[in-house]
Amino acid sequence: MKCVKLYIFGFIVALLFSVGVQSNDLYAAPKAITDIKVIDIPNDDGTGLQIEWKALPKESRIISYRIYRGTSKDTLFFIGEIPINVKTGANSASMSYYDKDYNEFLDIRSPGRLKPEKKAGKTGPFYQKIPKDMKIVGPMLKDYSILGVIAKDEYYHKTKKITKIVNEKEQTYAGLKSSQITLVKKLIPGKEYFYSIIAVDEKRNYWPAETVASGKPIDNEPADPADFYATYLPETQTLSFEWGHPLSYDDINTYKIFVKSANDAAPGKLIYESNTPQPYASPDYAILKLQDQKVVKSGNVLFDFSKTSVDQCEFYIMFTDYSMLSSMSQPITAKYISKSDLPVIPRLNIIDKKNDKGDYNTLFWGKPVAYINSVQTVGKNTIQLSYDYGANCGYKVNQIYFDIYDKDNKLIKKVNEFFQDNIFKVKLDQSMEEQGELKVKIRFKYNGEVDEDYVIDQKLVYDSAIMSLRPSKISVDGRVLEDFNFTLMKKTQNTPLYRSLKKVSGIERESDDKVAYESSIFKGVSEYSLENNMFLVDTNIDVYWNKDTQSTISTSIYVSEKDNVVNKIKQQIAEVEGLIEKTNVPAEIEYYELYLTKFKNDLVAIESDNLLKEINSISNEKLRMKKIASIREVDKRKFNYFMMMSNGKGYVVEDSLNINEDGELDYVIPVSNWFDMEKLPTLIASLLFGMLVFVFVTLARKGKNLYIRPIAGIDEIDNAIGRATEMGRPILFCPGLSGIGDVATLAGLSILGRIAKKAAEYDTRILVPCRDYIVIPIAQEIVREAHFEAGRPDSFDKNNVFFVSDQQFAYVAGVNGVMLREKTATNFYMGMFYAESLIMTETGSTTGAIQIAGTDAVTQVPFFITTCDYTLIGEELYAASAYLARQPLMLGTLKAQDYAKFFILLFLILGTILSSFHITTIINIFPNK
Amino acid sequence: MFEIVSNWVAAFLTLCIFSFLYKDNPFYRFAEYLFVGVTAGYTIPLTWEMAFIPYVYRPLFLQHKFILLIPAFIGILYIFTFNRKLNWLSRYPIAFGMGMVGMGVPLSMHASVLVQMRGAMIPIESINSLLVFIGTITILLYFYFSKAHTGTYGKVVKIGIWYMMIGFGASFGYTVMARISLLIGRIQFLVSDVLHIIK
Amino acid sequence: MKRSIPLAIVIILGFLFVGYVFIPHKISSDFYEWYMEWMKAMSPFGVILGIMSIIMTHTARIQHKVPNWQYSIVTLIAMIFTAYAGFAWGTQEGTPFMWLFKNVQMPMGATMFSLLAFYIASASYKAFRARSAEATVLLLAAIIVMLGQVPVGVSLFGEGINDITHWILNVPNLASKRGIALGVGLGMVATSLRILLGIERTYLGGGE
Amino acid sequence: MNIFERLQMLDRRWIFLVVAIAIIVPLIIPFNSKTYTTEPTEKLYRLIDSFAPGQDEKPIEKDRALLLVFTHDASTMSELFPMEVAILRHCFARKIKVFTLTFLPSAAPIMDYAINTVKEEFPEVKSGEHYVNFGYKIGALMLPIILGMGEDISEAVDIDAEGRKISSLPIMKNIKNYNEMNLIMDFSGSSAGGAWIVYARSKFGANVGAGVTAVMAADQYPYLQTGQLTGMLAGLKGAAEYEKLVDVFATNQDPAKREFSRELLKDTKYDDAITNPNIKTKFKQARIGMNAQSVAHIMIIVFILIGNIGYFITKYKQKQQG
Repeated sequence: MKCVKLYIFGFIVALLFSVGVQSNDLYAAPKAITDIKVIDIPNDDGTGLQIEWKALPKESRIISYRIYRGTSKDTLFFIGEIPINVKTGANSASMSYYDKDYNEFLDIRSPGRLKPEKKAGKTGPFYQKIPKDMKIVGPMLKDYSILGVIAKDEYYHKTKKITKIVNEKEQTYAGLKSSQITLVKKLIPGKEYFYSIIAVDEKRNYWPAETVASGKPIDNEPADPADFYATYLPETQTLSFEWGHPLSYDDINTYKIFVKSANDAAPGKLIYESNTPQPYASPDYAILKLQDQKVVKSGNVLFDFSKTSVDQCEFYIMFTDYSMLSSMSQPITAKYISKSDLPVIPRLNIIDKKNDKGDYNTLFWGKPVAYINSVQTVGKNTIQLSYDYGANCGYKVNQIYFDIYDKDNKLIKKVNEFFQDNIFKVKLDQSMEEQGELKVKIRFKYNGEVDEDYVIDQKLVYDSAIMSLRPSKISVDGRVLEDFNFTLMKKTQNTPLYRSLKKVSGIERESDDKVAYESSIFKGVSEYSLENNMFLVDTNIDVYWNKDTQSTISTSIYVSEKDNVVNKIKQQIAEVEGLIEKTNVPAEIEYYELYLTKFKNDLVAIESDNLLKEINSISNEKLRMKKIASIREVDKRKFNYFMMMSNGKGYVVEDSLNINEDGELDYVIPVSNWFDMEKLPTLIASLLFGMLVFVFVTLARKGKNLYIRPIAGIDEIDNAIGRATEMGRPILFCPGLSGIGDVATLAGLSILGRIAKKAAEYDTRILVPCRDYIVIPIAQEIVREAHFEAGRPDSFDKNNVFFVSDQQFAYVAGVNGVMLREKTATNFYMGMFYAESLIMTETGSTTGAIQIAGTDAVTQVPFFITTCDYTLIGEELYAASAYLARQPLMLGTLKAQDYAKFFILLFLILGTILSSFHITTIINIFPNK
Repeated sequence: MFEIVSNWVAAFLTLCIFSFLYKDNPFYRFAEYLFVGVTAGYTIPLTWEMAFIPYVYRPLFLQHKFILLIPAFIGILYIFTFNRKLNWLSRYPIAFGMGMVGMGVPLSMHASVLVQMRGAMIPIESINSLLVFIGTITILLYFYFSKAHTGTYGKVVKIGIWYMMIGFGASFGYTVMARISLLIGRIQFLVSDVLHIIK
Repeated sequence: MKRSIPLAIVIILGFLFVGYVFIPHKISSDFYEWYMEWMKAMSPFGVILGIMSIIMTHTARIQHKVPNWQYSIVTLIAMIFTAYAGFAWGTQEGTPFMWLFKNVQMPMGATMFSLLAFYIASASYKAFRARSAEATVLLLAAIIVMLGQVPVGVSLFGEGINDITHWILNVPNLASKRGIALGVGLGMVATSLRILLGIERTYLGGGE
Repeated sequence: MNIFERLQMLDRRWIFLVVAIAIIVPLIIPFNSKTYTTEPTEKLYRLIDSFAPGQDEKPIEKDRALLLVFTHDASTMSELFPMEVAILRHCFARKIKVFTLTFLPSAAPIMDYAINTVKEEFPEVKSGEHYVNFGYKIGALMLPIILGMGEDISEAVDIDAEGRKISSLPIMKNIKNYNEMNLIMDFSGSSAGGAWIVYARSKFGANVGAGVTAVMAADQYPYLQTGQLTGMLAGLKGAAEYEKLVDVFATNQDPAKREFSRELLKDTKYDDAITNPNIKTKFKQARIGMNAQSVAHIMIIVFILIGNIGYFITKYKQKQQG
């Protein structure tokens, strides 16, 4: 008693002491940052700033730097944090924070009202995150360019129609509360932003920087193009270009290629121009087919190479961004190539990915490949080769043949890989080093036939650095497959521009493209409504792409505003017509008329659109939006795919376009599947097992005697309970460490029922320490029920089933305590256990308790076996509950299990024997993942 | 200074736990109860922050997804566990959670039976693969409950037991190193971080 | 009512989840998302069970003045103080809450874990007896593997000890793991099926 | 009761005491023991060493780099930390370009600690020039980063732990993607390699190595056999072997001896590392640990033997009496 007080006292003193230490600043190291620089990020679209400051020394014991931003010196909001390891300090002298791209502005976690960072002064200028308070955040919308991310259902059905006068015109908006929308921001080019930093030390004291720095993001020209290559193939008069993206290419809008004579000082002629499919990246190549040595575009000759031949020309590429700032590459010359330099591009196939929920397309091409990826020595002069193989859904690989030759082309071994475990062994006559080189020829048997014409060659060359044979690149017909990459592209209906999807290596044969279901709508946010406390966004939404009129049909999300889009176009037409009337410069008129035609076309398209009429005939808001959604969401997920192959240096081959029967581009949409065919064996096996259970349960019910062999641990349970009773000591039952989702726990709890009943009959206390919250009520119920069944409801104490801790080792500490202080005579461990098992069983054996364990955790069985008196291994744990229950239903399932095991054995033996004779039919029935 | 105090507290508690090896004593008891208390206390704010706020408070009070009142109400029924008359109510949340066990039938069949079976059907090309095959078969027979382990069958099953015992022995021996490493880690903490004996 | 409705919930949800495994359709994954959203909304209340259980057991211990009841005060104070620290000063790095985690909870957990080194030694001493052929095999396998892992083993028995260790791990150990795993897998299927069909219902407790 | 019977009944506490002594003494009192290097470790060492710039080459120009991924928390530090230190020391001594990265918040301080531990001894090594700490990236970014690095590292990772733009750092010269950053070492307490094998290895052909705890090693061997893992360091033993290789070659006083050779390895003058005051303790942590391991393993085996001798003698006596 006395010493307990002492401990508590000691602990409190220690705590107070440490708190006291907290409040005293014992070090003299500097805490506040003195110098902050705000630097414009080069080559960007004018929305990025870099904040740089000098890191404080290790002695300052800083744990993080908090960065604050605002549009004036006296209101700065928290925007981000850089954590620092307090023990080591920052790794380098200067620290940076990048405020660029779209990033967090406001979301559901933002504070409700303006909250100053109290530790840095109650009156500012430092505040926590931007608050949801519309009075504060509303006016800030104009200081940034803001994008709202809205869950699709919120936008479709849960907005409020709000009209507001903007620019002296009444406008209708969709209003959304701050909980319905997530806002992300970009900086506005040319606007001044203020930044400061708070250093936080390990006691969470805030040390505001001495200065507030400011800077303006500036829209710069794109970085200079590098990696620009051109090739010319005279046989087909094809000029090909390839280039690499510069680092920041988000705002590049057009790519232009110019040509000029090498010895001519005059500016070049534009021969190629393409736009980027914003906001996606465009593929970085261009192919120009010359007509009679001329570059022709819509009837105009842009350049004539018959006057200046290609080898006398120089080419350069220009990147232009949205603000018309541009950068230019160094001039290069085209390399002459021949047709044999280019590979033959395999045909790209697109199918819906099988067995998925409909958000993937599978793209595949070409024949399967296999290659050796590593070589190891496994015995004297025996090497083990491991290989990888890539196939696609067009080919079912049955066998792979590896023929190994030495450097003199003498055949060493033929390997038939019918069982593709990615590994085989070869015995050599001499060591790898003496062998020096091996040649491998790889052939396939696929779709049931051997393809003798398709041979992959690979060399394995001895590399003294790793003292092993190193696999080289692989080739087919003398062409190295790794030299060329595939670039996959796709496009939607409403643009002619393909976007670059991904680059895959030349040895891959299949790739999945995710076509996600639409879940969010993106809308720019610049207006707000103070009285409604809402952000305002545009009410128009794209419905679909009308193929016939070649225009995107859009409409308002409100029935009352359904003519909104038409009115807007009419208004635009009126405006342009007004402009035409005012001017008499022919060039301007031509320019305006271009727009006029476009608007008029759009007007016709939208007014004549039948689908839109159908939509607008629905007067119920909700039904109308459902109709719109059903059209829109299908239309947005339609894609056309395309592929090209290149070596990154201008050697480019394009696949032909994917066209349907009508000669139009083929747009595919993934399908949601209703049954996973890969799980068919599982379904059959589960049904068969279910039938077995049914048969044996019926048999058991009819009173058939089902024999179950004695299981050592289970038979001892009664004796162990008896022993505890004799000694007058309690029993401990530990239901494992996992929750009720784990069947091991359920099996354990089922056993607890029997044990608790016996214990209640003998009037012996049973203690059940739990680690999972949900197990507590279940275990309590089970024990209570057992006491009722035994006719001793009075002896049940719910405090005997108790929670210890959900932390693994705190639980163990608690259970150890129970064992020692309650002096349990019998300990049961039934369920799932981890590393702690040995701590508990060893403590149990120091108290001399009888211990019986049962677990399906194979890693813990060894410890139970060595330290417990009896152990139920794996499946025996599950069998135990049925065995103890002796009910026909339970015994029936146990019997069914046994017969299922018989089938497993049968298949194992059959499968193994057949596969030893090169027949893999049975193996292939079974799923491999 | 702050770090030194922190280290000393940690070291003191470490020693308290180690003292258990000698015998149960007030120091260990103090550490044990403190440990249990701190871990329990640790869970409360974390559950509040990581579960209650994002899954109950925000959807209900900020996004007005009132349908979530139903699961929140079912969740509250847990509390009736400790009431003798109404404890049957706590079966509802439990039952709701148990629903997922249904998934266990096909998933275990798939991942733990069929996939494992495929893994076991390796062509016998060497002594070792034959030995693995024999081992797998005989162990499976050991778990066959419909026949007593007698006679020839008993001898076959015995082979399975031998395999298991070798496997268990190997696991045991294999774990020793990791466990010693843990202790080394603790002792290094005491010796170098706290006492600064090793530099 | 008290028992049959929860049982019905388990069976209906159970079969829906069986379907979920076989049906990749969007409806199926929407069902799963709905279920997880509901489970998450229920989850925070489970913790109350644990906390209430701790409070009840420990106050009962204090009330009845059972032996060592004084320590229960430590548990209760530690729990309340830690929780208070979390709410009052936050849970970030540098707060008293994190201090408690780093300097109280973590070292004690690690030390508890490291006790295994002692117990593995005492277990080998006390329990590794060559009582029978099987026990001998277990013991020998353990010794060989232990030797194979330290340089001393190689010094004493040569490189061969490594090969034997590898063989033991790759052949008998592999077979053992595979055989047990197959049995366990089947047992899991059977137990899940018993719950799904309502044969096994211990988790609902007794009574009507 | 004779001594064997008494030993049979021996109190556990004596065993605990012996264990404590057996582990503490080798940690405090150093003694030399031979570390045998095995082929997998040597192979990994040589692969990393092949990334070192040549005699006349500027380190900055080298077009090879190594990525260390920290995927473990403090609980497995005693086994994995010495490996990380040994490899970093190898890199710093040989001016091999090295990057560090983690997707686990609790691993970030360990990563900093490892770098600083080694950096203290190499004042000429500079962040951004010889090594870069990419820092902690949130788990959700794991896949995009692993895949993105196949195209362009500076684009995928963007900024380092100090907030600097990767593309502007001098170390990135000649380093673009997995073709140059050719080896990834994943240090993990659970499943090492995982996503790196699936994505970086099979899609881009990067070499993936693993540093794992001793218990996990058995599960990782299949990957090593199928070549999916290029190399593996397992537990303290692997770390100790690597430490020795770094001592013998990478930090050798004689520049001519810095290339790997079997003969030099056999030289017994390198066996005194643990008592050699010139080698800092932090660079032989694993070997000291292995001393403790050796003693502990032998001690446990001796326990088993004594226990069994006692058991048989007692049984024999009982038989004689009965």
